[in-house]
Amino acid sequence: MGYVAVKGGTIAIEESIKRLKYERLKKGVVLDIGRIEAGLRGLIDQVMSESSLYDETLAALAIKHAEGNLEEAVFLLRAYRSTLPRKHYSQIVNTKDMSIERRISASFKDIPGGQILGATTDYTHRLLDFDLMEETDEDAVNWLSAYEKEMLDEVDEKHFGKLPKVSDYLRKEGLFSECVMDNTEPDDVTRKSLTFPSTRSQRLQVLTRGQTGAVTSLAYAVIRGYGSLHPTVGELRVGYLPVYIDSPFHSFNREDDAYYIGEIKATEVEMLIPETVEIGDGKKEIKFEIGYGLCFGQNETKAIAMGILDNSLEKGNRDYPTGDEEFVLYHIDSVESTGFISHLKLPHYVTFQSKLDIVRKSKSKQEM
Amino acid sequence: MENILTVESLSKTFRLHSVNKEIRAINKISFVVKEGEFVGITGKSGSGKSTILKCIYRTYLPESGDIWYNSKKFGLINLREATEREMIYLRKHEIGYVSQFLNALPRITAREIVKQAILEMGHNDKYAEEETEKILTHFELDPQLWDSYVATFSGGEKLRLNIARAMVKRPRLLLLDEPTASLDDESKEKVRVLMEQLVREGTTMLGIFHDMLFMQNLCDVEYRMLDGEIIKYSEKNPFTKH
Amino acid sequence: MDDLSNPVLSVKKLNKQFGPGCSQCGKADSAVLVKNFCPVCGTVYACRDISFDLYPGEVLGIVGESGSGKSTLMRQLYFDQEATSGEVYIRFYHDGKKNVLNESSQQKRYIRNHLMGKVYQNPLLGLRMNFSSIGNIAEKLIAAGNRNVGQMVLRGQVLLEEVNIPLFRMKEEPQKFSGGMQQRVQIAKALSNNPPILLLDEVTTGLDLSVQANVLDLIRNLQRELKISMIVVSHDLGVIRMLADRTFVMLEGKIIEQGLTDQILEDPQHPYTQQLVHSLL
Amino acid sequence: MQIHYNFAFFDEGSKREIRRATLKAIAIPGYQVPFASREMPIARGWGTGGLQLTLSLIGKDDVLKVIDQGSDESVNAVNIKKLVMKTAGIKTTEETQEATIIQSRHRIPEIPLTEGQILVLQVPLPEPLRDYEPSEYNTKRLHAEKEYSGAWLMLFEQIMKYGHMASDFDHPVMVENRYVMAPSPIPRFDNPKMHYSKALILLGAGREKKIYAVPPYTKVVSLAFDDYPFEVESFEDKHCRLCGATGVYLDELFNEETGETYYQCNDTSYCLSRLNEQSESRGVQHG
Amino acid sequence: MKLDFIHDIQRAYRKVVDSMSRPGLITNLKDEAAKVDLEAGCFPSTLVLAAMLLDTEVTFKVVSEKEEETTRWINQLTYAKADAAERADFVFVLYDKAEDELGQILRRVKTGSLIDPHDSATIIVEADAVTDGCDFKLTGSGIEEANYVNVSVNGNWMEVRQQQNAEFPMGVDLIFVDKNHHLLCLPRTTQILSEGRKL
Amino acid sequence: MERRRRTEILINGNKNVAATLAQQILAKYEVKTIEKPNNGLVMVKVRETAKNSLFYLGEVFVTECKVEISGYIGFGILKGHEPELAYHLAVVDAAYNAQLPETERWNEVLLKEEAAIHEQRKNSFMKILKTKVNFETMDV
Repeated sequence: MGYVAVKGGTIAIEESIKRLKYERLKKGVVLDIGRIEAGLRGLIDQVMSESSLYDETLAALAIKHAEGNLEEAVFLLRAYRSTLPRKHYSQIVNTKDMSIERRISASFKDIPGGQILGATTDYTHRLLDFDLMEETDEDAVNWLSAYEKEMLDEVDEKHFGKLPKVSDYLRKEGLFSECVMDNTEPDDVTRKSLTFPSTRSQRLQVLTRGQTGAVTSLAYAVIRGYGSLHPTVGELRVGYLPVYIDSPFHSFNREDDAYYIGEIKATEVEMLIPETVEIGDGKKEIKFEIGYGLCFGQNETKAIAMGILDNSLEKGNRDYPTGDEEFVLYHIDSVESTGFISHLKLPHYVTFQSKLDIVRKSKSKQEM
Repeated sequence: MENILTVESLSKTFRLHSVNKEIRAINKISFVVKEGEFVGITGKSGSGKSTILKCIYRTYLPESGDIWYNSKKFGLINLREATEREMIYLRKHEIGYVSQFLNALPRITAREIVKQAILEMGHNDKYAEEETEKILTHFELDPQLWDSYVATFSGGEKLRLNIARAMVKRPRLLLLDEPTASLDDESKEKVRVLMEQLVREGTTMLGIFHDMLFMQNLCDVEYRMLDGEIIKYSEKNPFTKH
Repeated sequence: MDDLSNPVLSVKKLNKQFGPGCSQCGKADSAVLVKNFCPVCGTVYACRDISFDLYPGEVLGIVGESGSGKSTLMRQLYFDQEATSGEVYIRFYHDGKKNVLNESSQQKRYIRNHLMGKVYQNPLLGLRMNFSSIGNIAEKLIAAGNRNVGQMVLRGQVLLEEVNIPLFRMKEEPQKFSGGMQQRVQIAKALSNNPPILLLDEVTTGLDLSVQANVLDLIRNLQRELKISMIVVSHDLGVIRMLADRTFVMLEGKIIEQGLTDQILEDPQHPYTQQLVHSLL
Repeated sequence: MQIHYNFAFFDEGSKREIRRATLKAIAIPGYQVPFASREMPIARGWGTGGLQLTLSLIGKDDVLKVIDQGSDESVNAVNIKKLVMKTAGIKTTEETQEATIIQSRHRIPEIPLTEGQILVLQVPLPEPLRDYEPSEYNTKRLHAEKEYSGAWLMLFEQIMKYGHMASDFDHPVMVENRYVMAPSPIPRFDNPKMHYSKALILLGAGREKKIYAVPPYTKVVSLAFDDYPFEVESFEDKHCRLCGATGVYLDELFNEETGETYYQCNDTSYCLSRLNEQSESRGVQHG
Repeated sequence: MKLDFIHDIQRAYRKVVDSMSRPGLITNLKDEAAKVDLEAGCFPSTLVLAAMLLDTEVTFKVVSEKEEETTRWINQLTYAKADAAERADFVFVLYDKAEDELGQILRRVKTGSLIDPHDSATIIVEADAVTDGCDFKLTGSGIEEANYVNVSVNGNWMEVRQQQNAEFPMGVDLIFVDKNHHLLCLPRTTQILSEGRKL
Repeated sequence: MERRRRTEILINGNKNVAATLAQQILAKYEVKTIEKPNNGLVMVKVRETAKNSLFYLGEVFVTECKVEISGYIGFGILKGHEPELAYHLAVVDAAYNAQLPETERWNEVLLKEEAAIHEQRKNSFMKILKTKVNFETMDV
């Protein structure tokens, strides 16, 4: 009888997975996907945005699977995404078509269409609401029906929530540099890896799928001192964007021939940043630039931060790490950063042995 | 004897753009220098003597006329039209220039100044070393000074070093631009002896001097200048020479 | 040895412009230009039709105010920047028969590593501040193909001695050194592979006077000993006087005057050069 | 919802992209070909590059061996093997000779590889010049211009500091006289195995999105100096406590009770097969 | 089509990997090509390669008298878009090519840059025959000492290939197939010695 | 009714509408399934408003389905995992593509549903407008 290979690793892994399941189930109660979808809107929006995959139910499943661990949930969805065929590209989505649920500007008080607070935590007192400990489904239903019955004022319904943009107003006044429509096909960093110098489409894509915390921290650095931007929120809007695809069977499509596939919730931010521009003859004037942020779900801080980083990278001032595109774009992806940090947990016996060899060698040389 | 230098109708005008002014320094100067001769130019200061030498040496850009120099390397060459490269070659190998100012870099020792000149000719380091010591001894420079910076030298010491540097190259033509201007009599005498020796050794010299006596003792030929033109030519009796 | 006919470096009609140019300015000598700037499209013509030869063992001075294009010219020659048009021939590269500006970046890197050295005004550009000084010298030697540590250390020591850096400091990083010392390390590095061509770009600018003198003496001595062909760029006529045999004066991207250095100093022709000389203290 | 995973996890489009990059990598030995790098069900930094290569290569007839730290039973190796088995249902082995594809982290097996095999190495940091130059834009240029003084300079500085080269693992190599390449964090001991290897070696960096290759019979030289030659880890006078092997990479272990240090083959499958051979021949002798 | 886009393509790909990493090693796509039931104006093994390597992310060019027809088929099969030879990622040079067409097309295709040498064309060439033989002596990466093959393709393509590959790592990679489904690769690293001339 | 408008109504409105219409077809015609409802992704291309350029925002999870009625293909696709609705959408699409007589009578149903959607959206928007901040101008 010969020697048999060890099976230590296999068994340990199986048992470890069991422990994981135990941790999830040990209180004898399981989470319902529907309840996650209903009550964890913030988490779902964040997961969809960072995983760059829009589906509330899948996000809820990932959250359950990951026991609410955000980075793990994003990871699950990103991996699932790799198995799905990309069947179509949407028609160009225009944020002017957004059905508004919330829309504010910090630059102008009285904007056409008005400041609409929508649902926001901004003006809540962060006092823990202990009533929520006792809240029942029945309470919810009762509250809803009461809310339904509230009186409504008749209002102008011409836009149906499709409000004009604050920036259009400034543009008319010539306070922005005019930009022609740029129909260059965007690059896709999930299909072709990021290259440097990066293109604008690469930057915006990396930012919009960036880890919320990372994007926020770096943008914070820009406005705190490691950058020289002094931005104002020109407009922040949250709402639904309709998505259409061209008919896959015709190469030339009439507009009315498109397929509608539904709406996606998104947050869009236009940051206004004053900038000196050359207008020829050595003359200069100050114009506004827009730092642009757009992401899946209601992720306002992230969208604002994206707007700040967009502008900071567009300027590309390498004096600050936040102006260095490699520094920013290489380090804000959730799956990449958490994966590489956590890989340090993997065994490194072989390389450590090699280190040991070299440490001993240098010691013996010095003793000589 | 062959003409080593033939200057024909040489003119030089300075255009000062900032004050929008033109100054004619010399006007249609012509003369010849024969090989082995000591030619002197005299005249009041401002008469253009120095301009002639500088045009020959190309420190000034000649305006018109020709400066025919009979070069060992290039044959007959017009120094007005020679390339800068050719001028640099001639300066290193054939034409020397000595003034009262020691045009040398600061922080360089006497020894280095002479040695560098020898090295420029393409000699090796050892030869240059030996030759330097010989020359410095010959020109009666105190060995204690050999390794000190020339900035600290007296006028006579500077001039002797200056001539030494020029002579070490055995130039075929030596241009002397008022070398003795600021010397005391004792120093002048030493220089005079040296120059006589150079002439004897066959060096052709073209010099300007404010000290008539000093010059007349040395010169074979004398040109006198006034307001940019040569007004007088005189030749020493060849038989009274030396 | 003097060689009157065969330059080590030959530059022909070198042009460098920043900006696209437009129908108005079109050519580098267009009348629309204000100095060397096109007010219509904002293009700057930094080098305009620069041509010259550099001969074996000679020191060529280039003088001009900042913005005259002299440093830009140096960057083109060392491939720090890509020239817009022109030709450059190097005697030691394909017998001077190939325009090196048209070579691939791989070949240009070879030329830089083997045939040239450059000393920058800012030692940050020429040195790796956090590597040892000896390592800095070795870097250039490695780039030129040396793979022998002992030899490189020896060569480095000779050079450091040559530039008066005490050998006990050779393992220190240049960031711990004074500006003058850094510059001397940079010179040692640039010389390490015995380049036939050395480019010096404002190497004494920004240094204290005594340190300047020190660095200039060093360059002068090295040139005497090693017979390297050098191009020395400076806005300081004093530096040029001390180092250069021939001098070019640059203004607005063009060479406006050239001559023997003493001739440029004593009998300048161009109004700008006269102004420059007269402002010399 | 889609609950059946594709054969070998990926959709065919993903495989195609990896395959295109792989062929270019083979055609330009040592050059890091950028690729999109799919997100995998194991973490970035845990072998996603190697895994993507394996999944793009593997077919029903393949026999796969996965090792990590020289061991088939290392937790990460087990994990990767499980995933490939789950999605491709192929055969796995622990015998180096039996495998057609060997995915490995940090080691090249002790048994010489053969022409029919492909070795896939997982790479965390594919850029050998990264310590010298943080910017990707710049390192790409250095590679383009074959400007590798930085790689040697790092070693030179080590010699200045320590009196010898102090690189431990991932000691850079020059491939086919053109590209300086990170061999992945294998110990120096394994570097020479790359030179003129009979098997094709593919290297994948998932997080850094690069694929590169050392084709068979290709010159791979560890960077060194004439007077400071490349040296592998020394296990002089040491042997494996179990199989007695010498001249192999050994793990250093520590006996808690006696306080003694002892050594064991790092390549567990190699050790095992030696042990089996020995027991067989003993059996023959005794029987 | 009977061709299994997962498993047949995988098997074919491994043969290409073998041939690419061991230049001179002739592999055979017979089994896979037999399952191609499409008359697209090219060899079935060419279509197998197209299905293996092409999709919407890359472009191609067909060099043939029947360029239009084959282009349409490849586009429908892979969704890859046709593009000019100067920009195409893959160039198919079909068996009905003119005498010197391979050489001419090699002059035009992209060879990558020093920074991105992988951004170069892969050329798939239909040869009359690709066999073991001794016309060409191959050396370079992937070859133990030397490999010997015969490739029957007319013209001066070898000289042009040599010029295009002059400054490694830039260059083009060639894949040859013949009507018997033999497959041979000549990546840019391979040196060809033909009748005593080094090419 | 054109496809753009009707797919908006069928997806935004009550799911039963698509089911009812599809049933009418399924009862009378042979409907061949070419591609069963399956999941995939649609990459969303957006125009940003700083430089008016395009970029990819991310992918939407979709269900899609293909059917055929007497040589006419119908295509159903929508956000989320909705195999049934995707199938119904495909059937309705095929019916329109094949210009089946039933489709002529569908306009009425669709318009009614459209009005309902409109009403509902208007209400919900008016609710949102209650959160509008009204800056009262001070009359002098």
